[in-house]
Order: sequence, then C-alpha cells, then structure tokens
Amino acid sequence: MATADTQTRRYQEPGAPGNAAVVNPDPRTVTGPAGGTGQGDVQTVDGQLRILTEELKLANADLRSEDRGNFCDHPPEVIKPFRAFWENFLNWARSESLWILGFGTGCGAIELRPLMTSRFDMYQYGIQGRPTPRQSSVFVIGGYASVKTMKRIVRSYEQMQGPKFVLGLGSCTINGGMYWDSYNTVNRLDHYIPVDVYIAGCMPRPEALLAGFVKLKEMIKRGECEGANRYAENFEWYKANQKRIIKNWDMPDYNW
Amino acid sequence: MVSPVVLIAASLGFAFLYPLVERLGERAATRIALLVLAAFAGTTAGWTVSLIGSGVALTADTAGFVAPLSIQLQVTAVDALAMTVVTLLALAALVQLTERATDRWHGKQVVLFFVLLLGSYGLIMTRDLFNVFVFMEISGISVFGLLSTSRDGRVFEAGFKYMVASGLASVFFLIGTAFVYRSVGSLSIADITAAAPVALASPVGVMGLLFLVTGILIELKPAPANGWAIDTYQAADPGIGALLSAVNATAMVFVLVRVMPILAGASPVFVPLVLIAGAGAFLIPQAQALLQESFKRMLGYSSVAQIGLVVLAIVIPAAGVPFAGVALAVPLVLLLNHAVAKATLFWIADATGDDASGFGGSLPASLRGRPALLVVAAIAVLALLGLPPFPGFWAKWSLVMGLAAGGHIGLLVVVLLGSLLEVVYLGRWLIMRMRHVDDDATVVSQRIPADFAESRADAVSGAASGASDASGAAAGAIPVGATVSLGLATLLMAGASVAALLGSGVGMPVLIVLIGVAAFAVLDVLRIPLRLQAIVAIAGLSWWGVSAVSGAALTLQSGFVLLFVGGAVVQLVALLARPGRRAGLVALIVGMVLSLAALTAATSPLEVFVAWELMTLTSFFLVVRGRFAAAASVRYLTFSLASALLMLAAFSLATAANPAFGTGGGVIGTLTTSVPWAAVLLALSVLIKLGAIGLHIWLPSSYAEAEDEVSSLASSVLSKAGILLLFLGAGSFAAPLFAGVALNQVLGWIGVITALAGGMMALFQEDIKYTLAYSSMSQLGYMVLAFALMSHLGWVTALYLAVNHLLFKGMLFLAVAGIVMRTGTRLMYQMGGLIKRMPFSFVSVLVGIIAVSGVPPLAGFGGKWLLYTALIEQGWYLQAALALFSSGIAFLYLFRLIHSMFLGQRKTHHDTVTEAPAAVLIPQFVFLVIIIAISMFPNLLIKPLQTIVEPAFASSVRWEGYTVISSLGYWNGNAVMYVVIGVFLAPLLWLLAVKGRTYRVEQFNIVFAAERPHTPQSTHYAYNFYGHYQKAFGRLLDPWVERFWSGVSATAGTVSQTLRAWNTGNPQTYALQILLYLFLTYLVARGGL
Amino acid sequence: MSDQHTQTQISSAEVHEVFADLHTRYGVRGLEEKRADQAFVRTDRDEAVAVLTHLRDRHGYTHLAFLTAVDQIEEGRFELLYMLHNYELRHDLGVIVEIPREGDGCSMDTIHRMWPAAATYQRELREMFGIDFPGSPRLHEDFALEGWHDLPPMRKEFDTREYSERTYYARPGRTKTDTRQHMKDTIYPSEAETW
Amino acid sequence: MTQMILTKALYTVISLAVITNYALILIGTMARIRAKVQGRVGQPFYQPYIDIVKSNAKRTSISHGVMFFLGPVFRLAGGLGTYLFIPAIFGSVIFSNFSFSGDLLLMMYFIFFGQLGMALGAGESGHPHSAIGVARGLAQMTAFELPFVLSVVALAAQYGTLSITEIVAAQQGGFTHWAAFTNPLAMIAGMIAFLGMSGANPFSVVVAPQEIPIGPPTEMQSSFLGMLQTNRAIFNGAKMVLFMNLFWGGAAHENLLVAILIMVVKTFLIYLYVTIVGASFPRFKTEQSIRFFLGVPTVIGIAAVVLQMV
Repeated sequence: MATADTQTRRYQEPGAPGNAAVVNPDPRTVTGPAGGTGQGDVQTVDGQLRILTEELKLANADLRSEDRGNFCDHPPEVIKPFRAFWENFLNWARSESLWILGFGTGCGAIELRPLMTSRFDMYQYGIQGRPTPRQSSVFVIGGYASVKTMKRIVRSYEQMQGPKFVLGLGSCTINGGMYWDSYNTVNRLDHYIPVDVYIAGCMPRPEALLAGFVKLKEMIKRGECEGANRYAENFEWYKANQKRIIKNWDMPDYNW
Repeated sequence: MVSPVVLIAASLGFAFLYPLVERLGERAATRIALLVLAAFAGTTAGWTVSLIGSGVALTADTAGFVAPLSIQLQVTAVDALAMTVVTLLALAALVQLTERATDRWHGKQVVLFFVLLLGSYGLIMTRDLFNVFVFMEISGISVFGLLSTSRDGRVFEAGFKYMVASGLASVFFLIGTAFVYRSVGSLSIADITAAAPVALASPVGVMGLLFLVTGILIELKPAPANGWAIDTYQAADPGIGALLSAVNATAMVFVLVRVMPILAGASPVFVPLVLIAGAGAFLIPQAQALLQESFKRMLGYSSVAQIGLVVLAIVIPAAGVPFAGVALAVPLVLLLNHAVAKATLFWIADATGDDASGFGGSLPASLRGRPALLVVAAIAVLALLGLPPFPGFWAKWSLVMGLAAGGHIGLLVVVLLGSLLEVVYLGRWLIMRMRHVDDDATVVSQRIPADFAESRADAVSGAASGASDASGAAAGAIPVGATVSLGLATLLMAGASVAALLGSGVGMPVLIVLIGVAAFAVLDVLRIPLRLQAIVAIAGLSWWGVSAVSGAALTLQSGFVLLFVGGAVVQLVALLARPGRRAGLVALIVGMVLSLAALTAATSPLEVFVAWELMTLTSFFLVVRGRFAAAASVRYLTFSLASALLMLAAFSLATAANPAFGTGGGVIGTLTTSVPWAAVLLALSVLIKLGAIGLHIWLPSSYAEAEDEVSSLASSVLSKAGILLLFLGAGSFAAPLFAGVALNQVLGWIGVITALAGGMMALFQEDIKYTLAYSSMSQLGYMVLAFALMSHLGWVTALYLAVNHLLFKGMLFLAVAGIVMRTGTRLMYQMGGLIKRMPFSFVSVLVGIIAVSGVPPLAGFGGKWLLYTALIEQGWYLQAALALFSSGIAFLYLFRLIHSMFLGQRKTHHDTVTEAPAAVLIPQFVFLVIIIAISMFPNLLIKPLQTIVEPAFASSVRWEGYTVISSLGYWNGNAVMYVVIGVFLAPLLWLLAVKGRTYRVEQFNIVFAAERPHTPQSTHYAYNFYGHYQKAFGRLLDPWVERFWSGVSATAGTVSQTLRAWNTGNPQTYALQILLYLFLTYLVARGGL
Repeated sequence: MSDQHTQTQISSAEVHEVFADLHTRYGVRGLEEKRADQAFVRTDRDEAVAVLTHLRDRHGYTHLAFLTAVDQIEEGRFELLYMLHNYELRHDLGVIVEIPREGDGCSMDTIHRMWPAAATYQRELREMFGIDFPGSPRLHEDFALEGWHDLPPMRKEFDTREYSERTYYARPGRTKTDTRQHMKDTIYPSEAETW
Repeated sequence: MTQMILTKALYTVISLAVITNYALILIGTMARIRAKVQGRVGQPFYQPYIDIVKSNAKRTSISHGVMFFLGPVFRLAGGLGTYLFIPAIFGSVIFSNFSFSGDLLLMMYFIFFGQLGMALGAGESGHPHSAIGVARGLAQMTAFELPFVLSVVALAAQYGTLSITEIVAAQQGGFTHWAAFTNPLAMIAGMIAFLGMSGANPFSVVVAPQEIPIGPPTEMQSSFLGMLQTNRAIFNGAKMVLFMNLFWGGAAHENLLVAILIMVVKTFLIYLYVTIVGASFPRFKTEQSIRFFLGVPTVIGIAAVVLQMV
C-alpha cells in the first residue's frame, strides 16, 4: 500500500545556546540584516539579535509599545519529563491521543481529509482533528511553507501546549521541493520549528501520512519527541531564523 | 376698626390723587403708592385677625341708610382673609411692576391699577346686586385701560376683545339684575336670597337669574367661551396677567359665592348648571393647554381651569356635600392657593423674560443654575398641582372625598383627569426649565452613538448640577421687584402650607419628612459639603430607624422600616465618594426615605396618601437631577401622579362606602376595601408604581437616567413602596372581579408577564443602567406574582424576593455606579476586561448576579424555591413555567452584563482604570455579607418573614433544622452550601495537583485563526450580544406598549389641537361664542325646567 | 448550443475596423490576431488611457480581464498588458503599452477610476515589478508579500535562486537537475532527437 | 458523627466512581457504535480515558486570569453537584447521594451553576468565539428550558411533589406506572428538551467546530480541558439519570447490582436516542433551534400541564 517511503530524521543539533546572545550555526545568518534595506528587520544590539531583556523577559522589540502590555512576555521554558515509568505511561497516553490542529498550511492539507473517511479512519489510532491549537498536540505542515504562511505556522505552533509534535508532510518541508529556489518558500522547515517526522513525497498519499503517524507514535512512546523542549532550549536560534525571513514581525517573540 | 367704605374711598381717592403725587417724581410716587397699598394690606390683615376672633361680620351702610335702601358693604372673616391675600399679591405685583428693569409702570397705569383694586375690593365687599354690576364695570374698564395703554398692537387688540366680552357679560348681568329687581323689588342680596324661593321661582325670575349667572360665569372666563381671556393673558404684560388671575378672578369668584344661595333657592336647575359649567371650565382648558407653546397662554388656560375647579368646589356644598369646618374652606383654599401660585408663575415668566412653555427640547433651560428662582417656581407648580404640603393639596383631597361621598363619580373623573392633564403641561414646563443644558429632552431609551465612538460625554451622567451651577449663576440676577414679589408670594405660600398642615391633623411621621427635607436644605444653604451632609444623614437616619424599630415586635410595619431605612443608610455611604457640593441631593434622599417610613407608619388613608405623594415628589426631584433625565422625568412625574390620582380615587370611593376605611394602620390589610372599583383602582395605582407591563414605560428611563446613586436607591428601596401598599391593601384583591375571576388572578398574570417582558427587554439593552432598570421591572413582576398567590408561602416569597432584590440590586447598581465613575461610559460594549482592574466590583457583581438568577447556593435560590413551590402548591402551573422561563432569560442578560463589563477584552484606554472608591464598595460588601449569611442560614430570613405574614396566614411550611419542608418539596440551604463547597474544592485541589506549569497570559494571547487581534474594540464580543434571540422572536419583541402610549399621547395632542382651534383670536367669533354660551346655559336650564 | 456561447461573434474584418478606428484616432499600431477571439494591439504610454476609455465606451470592451506586465529586460522596458473583453462579441483585445524599466519613467497612469478592480492589479504590479501608478489607492501597502524590502521579485534582474540560497538555508546534498536535460535524458529519450 | 460523615464520604466516592466510569465508557462505546454504523473501526471504547490522561499530561498550560482558571472548576463542580443532588438509584443508601439537600427545583437551578462558571471562565479568555458560543448556548438553553419546565411542572402536578425520590417512588410497580406512559405528553416535551440539553446535533450550534472553533472552550487546554472532559461524562450521566428518574421509572431493585444494571440499560437507551437523533439531523442555527423549542415541544408541554389542571 505504501506508495511513498516514510523517512524519519533526527534533528540536527544546532549547538549549545549562548548567554542571551544568538547562537550562530550558520555564518550566513543573523549578523546584520540579510538582503534588503534592513528596515523592519531584526533588532540588533552590537550586531546581535536581542530576544531577551536583562530580566530574562521577552524583549518583544517588534511590537508597538502600546501593544506590549497585551501580550505575555514570558519566554518558553524547558520542562523536564518525569521519571521512567510515569513518563512512559504519559507518553503512551500522548501517543494514543493525537489531536491534529486543523490548519491546512499548503497543498498537502488535502491529504489530511481522507484520513477522516471510513476508508482510512484515523480515529482508530486515537487521532482526531481539533480546531484550535490550544487543544491540539500534532501540527501537520501540509507541504510548502511560504514566508507568509511561516509566520502563521510559528504563531500556531507556539500557541500549542507542550508536549507537541510536528509532522512535515511532503518534500517541500524537507528541502523546498519543487519550490527550492523560490524567493518566497522556505527550504528547511526544521530551521524554524522543531520537526519530529518528515514524510517525503510530492504528494505523499494518505497511507504515507498514516505511516508517518504510526512512526510518530512509536517515537513518542520512546520519549524521543521533545520538540517543545528543543524549541525552548534553542529559542534564540529559532527566533533568529524566523525573524530573518519574517520581515513584518508584528507579534510578540513568543505567542503564548 | 376701619370701615370698609374707607378702603373703597381710599383706593378711589389715591387713584385720583396719584397724578398730583407724581409731581414729587416718578420713583417717589410709586414708593408712596406702595406705602398706601401696604397700609391697605395692614387694614385688611387687621380685619382678618379681629374677625376670625370675633366671628361677626363688619358691615357698613353707605349714605346713612340701612340696606336695602343703601348699598351695604360687608366684610366677613373669609372676605377679610381673601382681601388680605389679594392686597398682598397686589402689593407684590406693584413692587414688581414699578421696580423691574424695563417698562416700569407709572402714571395712569398706577392709577388704573388702583381702580382695578378698588373694583375687586368692591366686588368682594358689596352686598348689593347693582353695585356688583358697577364694580364689575370698574374692573373691566380698568383692565381695558391697562391693556390699551400698551403701544403693542397685539395687546391693544386683546384689550378690545376683553372690552367686548366683559361688556357682554355686564349687559347680561344688568339684564339679570333688572329682572331680579322686577321680581323681588330689592337689590340687596340678603333680601333677594330671602325672597328667592318665592319670588324668583317663576319662569321670569329664573330667566333673569339665568342672565345674571351667565354674566358672572362669563366674567369667570369659562371654557368654551373664554378665548378672549386667553388671548389677553398671552398678549398682556405678565404683570397684568398676574393681576387678572390673582386679584380680579378672586373677586369675581366672591360674586358667585354671593349669588349662589339665590340661585339655589330659586330653582333646582342652577346647581347642575353651574356644576356643568365648572366641570367644563376645568377640563377643557386643561386639554387645550397640553400642546401650548406660549407660557403665558398656558398659564391663562391653567388660570381659567383653576377657577373652574373653584366654581365646582363652591357648588358642591350647596349640592349637599357634608364638609368639615367652614363652609367655604375648600373653595377658598383652592382660590388663594391658585392666586398665589399663579401670580408667582406670571412673575417668573416676567423675570426669566421668555415666554416659551418648554415644549420641545430646543427651549432654554432657563432655571438651571438659578436655585432661588427654581425653588420658587417649583413651589408654585407643585402648589398648583395640588401636592402636599401646599394648601391646594388639602383642598383637593377634601374635594375629591366630597365628590365621592356625594356620589358625583362623573365629576370625580373630570377632576382627576383635569388634574392629570395639568400635571403633564405644568410638570413638563418645570422639568424643561430645570433640565441640564446639554439635555435635548429626548432620552427615553438607551442611546447608542451612531459611529460607535467612545463617547466620553455620556460619562458623567451622574454629575448633575455641579458644573452648570456656576455657569447658570451668570445667566441673570433676578431684579429687585421680582425678588420682593416672589419672596412675598413664597412666604404667603409657606405660611398657608404650615397653617394647612397644622389644621389637617396628619401625624408626626409626615411632619418629620418635611422637617428632614427642610433641615438638609438649610445645610445646603449653609454650603455644607456633600460628604458631611451624607454623614449627618447616615447618622440621623440610623438613629431614627433604630429608635423606630427597637423593641417593637416584627410586623409588616417594622419590617418595611428596616428595609427602607436600612437599605438607604447602607447605600448612602456611597455618597462619600463624591467630593464637593450637590445642592438638594441629600435633602431629597432623606425626604424620600422618611416619606417611605411615613408610609409604613400611616394610620389613615390621608396619611398614606400624603406619604405617597411626598415620596413621589422627593423621588421625582431626585430623578430630574440626572444629566439627561428631562424626558424621563416627564414620564416619571406623569405616571407617578397618575398613580397617586388613582389611589386618591380609590381611597375616596372606599371611604365613601366605609368611613372607617384605612384607619388602624401599619398592618396587613389596613387598606382593605370591599368596593370592587376601589380595589381595581388601588391595584392599578400600585401596578403603575411597580412598573407592571403596559404601565412600565416610565420605569426604565427614570431609573437609568437618574444619577447613579439615585438609580440604586430608587431601584432597590423606592420600588418596594408598591409592595408595601399591596400588603396594606391585601384584602381588597381577593374579591371576584368578573365571571368568577378574582382580582388577584389577574394580578398574578400581570406579574408573570411583567417578569417575562422586563427580562426580554433587558436582554437587548446596550446601556447597562437600562439593563438593570428593566431587570428591576422584571423582579417586581415576580413579587406581584408571588403576592397575588394570596397564600402563606406566596407572601413569604414576595417579601423574600423584596429583601433579596434590595440586596442584589443595590449591589449591582452601586457596582455599576463605580464602573461608570471610572470608565466614563454606560454602554457595555465600550467596557470589557475590567475584572483585572476592578476585582472587588467584579466579585460584587458576580455575587449579585448569582443572587438574581437564583443559582444555588446563594440566597437567590431561596426565592426561586419558595416561588415555584408556592405557585405549584396553588395550582398556578402555567405561571410557574413562565416564571421559570423568564428566570432563564434573567440568566441571559445577567451573563451579558458581567461578560460585557468585566470579561473579554479590556480597552486600551481602560488600562489605567482603578478600582471603584471604597465608599462605593463598602455598601456593596455589606450587602454581600448579608447575602452570604442568609444563603448559609436561610432561616435567618425566612423565619422572620413568616412571623410578618403570620397574622394573615398560618404557616404552611415546617422546619427541620435547616431544612424547610413544604407540602411539595424541601430545601436545605445549609447542606447545599456545604455540598457546593465540597464539590468545588475537590476539583480545585485536583486541578492544582495535576496542572503542569501554568503561565499567566495577557488579553491578546488568544488563538485568533493564526492571526493576532489588533484592537480590543474589534475583538470584544459585546454589541448586540443576543442578536439571534431578537431574530428568533421577531416582531413579538416590537415595542407595543411604547407605541400604545405614543398613540395615547398623540391622541391627546390631537384633541388639544382641535379644542384650541375653537379659539380663533377673532373678536366676532368670541362674541358669538359668548352668545352661544348664553344659549347653552339656557338649554341646560330648559332641560332642567 | 454551448459552442455558440463560447464562439466569437466577431469577424476579422470587424477587428480590423476597430483597429483602423483606433489607429486613426490614437495611432494604435501592431495588430496581432492570435486567435479568432483574441487580438493584441500596441499603443503609446500617453495614449493608453484614452485608448482604453475609447474601447470601453465606444467598442463595448467593458470588462478588464486582467492587467499584467512582461519584463523585456533585454529591450530595457516593461510591456504592460491590459486584457479587455467584449461580452457582446465574445472577443478579447489585449492592449500592450511599453514603459521604461528604470527610473522615474517606470510608471503608468492609473485606470482604477475606469475599473476599480484595476487598483488591485496595480498594487500587485507595484509590488512585483516596482511599477508606479500614481494616485492608485493603497498602492504601497503590502499585497502578496509581507515586509518585502529587496528588489521586486518579478524583475528579471532579481536572482531568485541566489536570494533563496542566501536566505533559506538550502539543504546540503540536494542535487539540482537541469529540467531540459533531464527530460531529454530520462523522460523522453526517444523524442530527444527531434528537439 | 465523624463516622457518619466518613461513611457518607465513602458512599459519595463510590457513587461518583460508578457514574464517572460508566459515563466515560458510555461515551466511548457510543462513538464506537457510531463508527460501526459508518463502516469504520472507530476509536477504542476507552479512548475518553486516554484523552483525559493526555490532557492532564500536558506539561504547560496558560491561564487568562482567575475566572479562567476557575471556570473549569466551576463546570466540574456543577456536574458533580448536579449528580450529587439526584438520587441515582431508588432505595439505595449508597446512591442516594445528597438528595436530602433539596428537591427537583434545586437540581434544575444547580445546572446553571456549572454553566455560569464555565461561561465566566470562557468569557475571561477574551476570545470572541467563546463569548459567541456562550451567547448561543445560553439563548438555546432558555428555549429548551421552557418545554422541560412545563414537563416537570406537569409531573409535579401529577404526583403532587417536587421530590425526585417521591416521583420515582410513585412510578414503581411495573412499566405501566412510569411517567412516560402515565403522562406521555410531559415525557415527549421533556425528551425533546433533553436533546437540546445534551447539545448534540441538531442543537450543536454552541460549539459549531466549523464556524466558531469550538465555542466556549476555545481557549481551554491541558488540565482545564481535562476537567471539562471529565465533566462532560459526569454531567451527561447526571442528566440521563435525572431523566430516567423523571420519566422512565428510575432504577430500583433490592439487589444493588441489578439496580445498577437497570440504570445502565436505561441510560444507555436514553443516550442512544440522543445519538441517533444527532446522527440523523443537520445542525440548526440558533434562532432556528429557539423557534423549534418554543414551538411544538412547548405546545405539547402546555398541553401536558393543562391536562393536569382540568
């Protein structure tokens, strides 16, 4: 049945986060505005991105000052899992109750719909759709992510409560796919949000998606899906990457 | 003692001498004229004092002969009193006319003034029929002279009309006199009276008397043949108007008094004739005045109407009505009351210098900021309307009682209807004049800014007069003349009021009301700040309340005293939050509370009614203080006084049937009457006050547009007066009405429909105060429903609901007051998210709405449990279902209220809003503690209420510990509370145990379809919250009642217009009218012959 | 039946008639009849609005199907293409206007007063090509892009691949294939000879 | 005294445990039945448990303020309280709960407790969809309340009592004594109102996932959501037990286990009825459902009441 192979990929460690300074895993990033006039770009101090203030709050530098009070300025935190047995039990529950955020970000979203049908019946795997990120635990990125969509993806991802999992659906999420050289499509999704499972293909069929879910469940049960913690740990790196492409930021640095 | 002739001679003499006196200089001459007039006043006053003492009449026969050969002048005590008042008013008038800023009187005007006075003196004193004619001519010519001195063409024209009309009247009178002389052979009234039954009973004699009486009536300017007089009032100098209305009319009434015995003796047709004439003269002008735009013309209508009332009052004793005391007391008091008040109003028209009657919103609020003038104007209007403590009230009360006792139901209706019409136009004039300058007098329902802008102008709806006082003060100093004349008039009125009060025999509680108001008014005059006054009021009322109830057994009376005084004292604390001065506020509140207390203590129908009227008055002046309350207070005044008039009618009918009606006092069923109509009228009266459906249109805007603290008092405390009255009149309502349906069943349905309709209306209000006002209406509906059950449980429920409503509505209105104070808006959609800024207010509102909606475990559920148990027990199943439905609707608007204000998105400009002042919060939390206490221990409230109801019904529930058991079910408030605490704490602890790391986020941290909110305004869902509900009900929710009353108002306007069209302004028409009037009297008399 | 609806109602002679009219009035030139129901003409920048107005009001081309631009970088100009449609004749007429690519000359008169919807096209052209339409509403607001500060991406001198590599962290190890060569070598080797 | 309280506490725990587990399994089972009807395998019957554990296993949560935090607590307290004021099994001491605190009226008003709390919590989230959902929910609630109240009044009139225990007692002695058969009009009105009360299709406009995702609980997550899920089970259970008591003779047998079995069967059937109706009809708009409830069901309810009056 599986017409597209499912490929999982461990996350490339971007390096240890620095002290209120941005880790720079790629010499081409972050320092100095990349291309363009720099107007509306990432705020820099001494040529480096400032996400956190000295009180370790979010700087929210791109928000208008009158808006700042309306957004929470707490940065995300790494939350340690419980110990062995208990965490295993919780992970089992998490893996058996995967609620997908109903947000079709690209053309791949069309492959999500058949899962609801009697033929694929995702419910038997404990998977169901959920219309609000607050209650969802899985974010399926449905294919290519343009810069504009990326902004919404980041926002929705941050609004989900951890532990949360991301499925990259389709080649575009892996390396840009057929849009690899577009001025407007990101190439590597994992530079912007942590991804747990990639599903290759253009487009992968629903079966492949289901296979990806099964893979995800296995990984959750093994305790390997700590994307939320990774995101918090390397928060500044992710932010720098995001802000580098999202020019009109106009939102807090972390969307609670 | 000075002979009466001297007065005549002196007037005449001074009039002749005046041109010589004027050689001393104009000012000096007028001063001397004043001195002369003062001397006259002294003379008449001297007569009054000595005659009242001696009880004999002062008689003077002219030319050395005795009557009937000579002209006899006679002064009785009554005459002397009237002349004193007339002289004093004339003196006041002359002061004003000669001392005012422009167009001062001098020369021949003063001469004519004295001639007019001479004529009036003569009319009062003479006992000779032909002499009456002479003095009538003198008066008429002098008035014409005064009018024709004006260079204004309109005035001259009016003078001409006056001349024609009074000439006709004189001719009639003269013809009549000739006939009478032919039949009797004497002109002495005494002789004629004696001879009348024999000599004048013939058709010729009757014909003569018909001419005679028609002449007098025409001189009294009766509708519908009075257009000429009205034109005169409108065109003439207000000073002339005052003279005509106060001096001349008074004198003419005395002529009628003299002639009445002749008429009554001669033929039985005359009493009905004059009654009909009086009724017409009273009712028609009141209707005509309704849409009157010229103030002077309106006063003219009012004058002729009042004289009509006096004529009625004169005739009724002759018709055999038993009156206590002096035979002429009622008409005399009415007459003098009218004279003083009307003269005052004419002078105010002169002082303010504009003639607009305050019809419509564009007219100037010319009395705002002129407190002295306002007080005088208010006194004059209230006196004219016959409200306590002014003398007119006592006269009207006696008149109505007399009418009912005499079985004159038709006249009773005429008097009450006319009085109501008078309330509408005079009240409207007063309100328009005292309204806030910003008020366009159109606000009778909530107002939504067209562009959704945040309107900060609406902000200080509560801050009534403060700012405008200063600006208004500059609007005009009052001229010396007006000051003296108005001051004199006010003194007269005050003296008369005191005399009336002392003579009326009302009890101490009523007097205390007036003393209380006066005392705080003095504090205002001394410029004592509001806070200090409030503290004094709190201390005083607490002391008074405690001393009134301490030691007394718990009865309906003491229970309601506790409710009224306690509720008010707690809420008065909120006034401490307002700095500065607020003239009259505390005085009126104290007056209102004391009059409520007086209502509980009343021992006779009169005292109940006086207390009721005082409550209406004080609360009216509280409502009218609101910034945009003008239109609302017109409604408030009209409906409240309509309610009072209905009550008056009910009392009069009940007393007529049973003279012992209402004596006893303070217990359930005091005001029980077995007359069905009286019961219906009483019920109607109370239903108006309770804002029952169909009669409610005054309620929302009055409660909402009043100042915030006043709203809370009115809604929580004042509204219970109606409930008290229901209990006082309890026995009346059980009587079968028609086809076996008892009145209480009708009341029950009205109650439940009111509850439902009030709730429905509350749903769709954006203005928070309108929501609460409609909510009050709805809650009062429940109380009526519960009361109407006429069972033990029903009455306990009604009282329980009353107490509960007092508590939560006080909390809600005060919380809203605090919020409005801080946010500067009353529109809910302009608020939002205030929970974090005003947490205490939130708690108060939360407890309040739980208490309203009846959600256990709070006390509100007790009310619901009692209500449904009582309803089902009595088999009122459908009512029970409807009540439950409307209770669900209450839940809806309450959630909307708390959500729109406290939850959702906070506006950016409210980020710096602070918690309401402590003084506003304290009363709320006092109520909160009480609510929690009676929720935990329902027996604390229910058992005392059972005690109160015990005299009427035996208990139908029993207690087992904290469980109250009825025949249907049971309820243990205490156990419920513990269970609720248990089931609340368990999940809370569980949540605290299992929750992960919880981050406190801000208002824009919401999932917004992957976008972010940009403005709180567009994110806060509050406007048109229940649009779908409105859609579902469709046209059922149209404002039918509002439309009905608009129709009534429009119809009244049309009638008024039609009647007014009769007065064309054309002299020929007027002459024809007078001739037709003669024909009409002839027809009426023929009908009787 | 349905064919009748889609078929053009205009003959070539009539198209020529319209063209002749435009030519005499405004000096319109270069008629190209691509299909029976589609033709293109060229006009000068200064006459363009007058031509469009005339076409709309006199010849029934009341519908602006789209407005776009073609970057003729080699010739140093943009070609604006106004595609008009005549409902009566079921005929499309493209009006091509040449404007300079660079400097102040890279602008065109707005036609949003004739077709309000044109404002949207003009916003897109401003964003994607940098063509100015003075007076067009909301012209400088973001349209499809958000916060774009680089060269307008549809201009040919904008190197999208370079931009992508510079900005989007190309994944190492990706092999790139020349599409033409790939088709020749792998997909259609048999037909490759004929190319 | 202490012993009495402890015993009562123990009984309460047992009673709650039974209803919670039963209702959770019922929800799961019903979902699975629905799946079978649609030709799917469907979720396991214990899926509701996993979902609740998962929600509570979330490591982070966000709170919009005190009322938001307490909203789900109020909601669950409302569910628990509603259940605890109903005698679940007739004649059983363990399952009599706290029904001595009040009668049917108390229960009817206590339903509001949880709704008010939840509405306040949802309101404080500041999300417009929450407020819209609440506005719809409350509006719909008043509408179905009317036929429900009418049927309850008809029952109270029929049996002359408002005590649930006594109403159940009066229905003992064979199914012909059930109110459903002795007072069919009241039963019909009540059971239609129950459809609205359970919030399933066609009266699901409150949550309307495709339109205002997902109504009041839009911002609820993690443990808050867990509480709401728990409450859904308990509250549903309570309402079904109530309707069983009112119209379907309650659950009574001298053997407690048999009585529980009776309760299971009856409530299962009641729930099945809701499920079948829900699966068969599309969603009403708010004003449509208001009009629906104020139409035929209300007339039936009035007829039931009038029949008791004549």
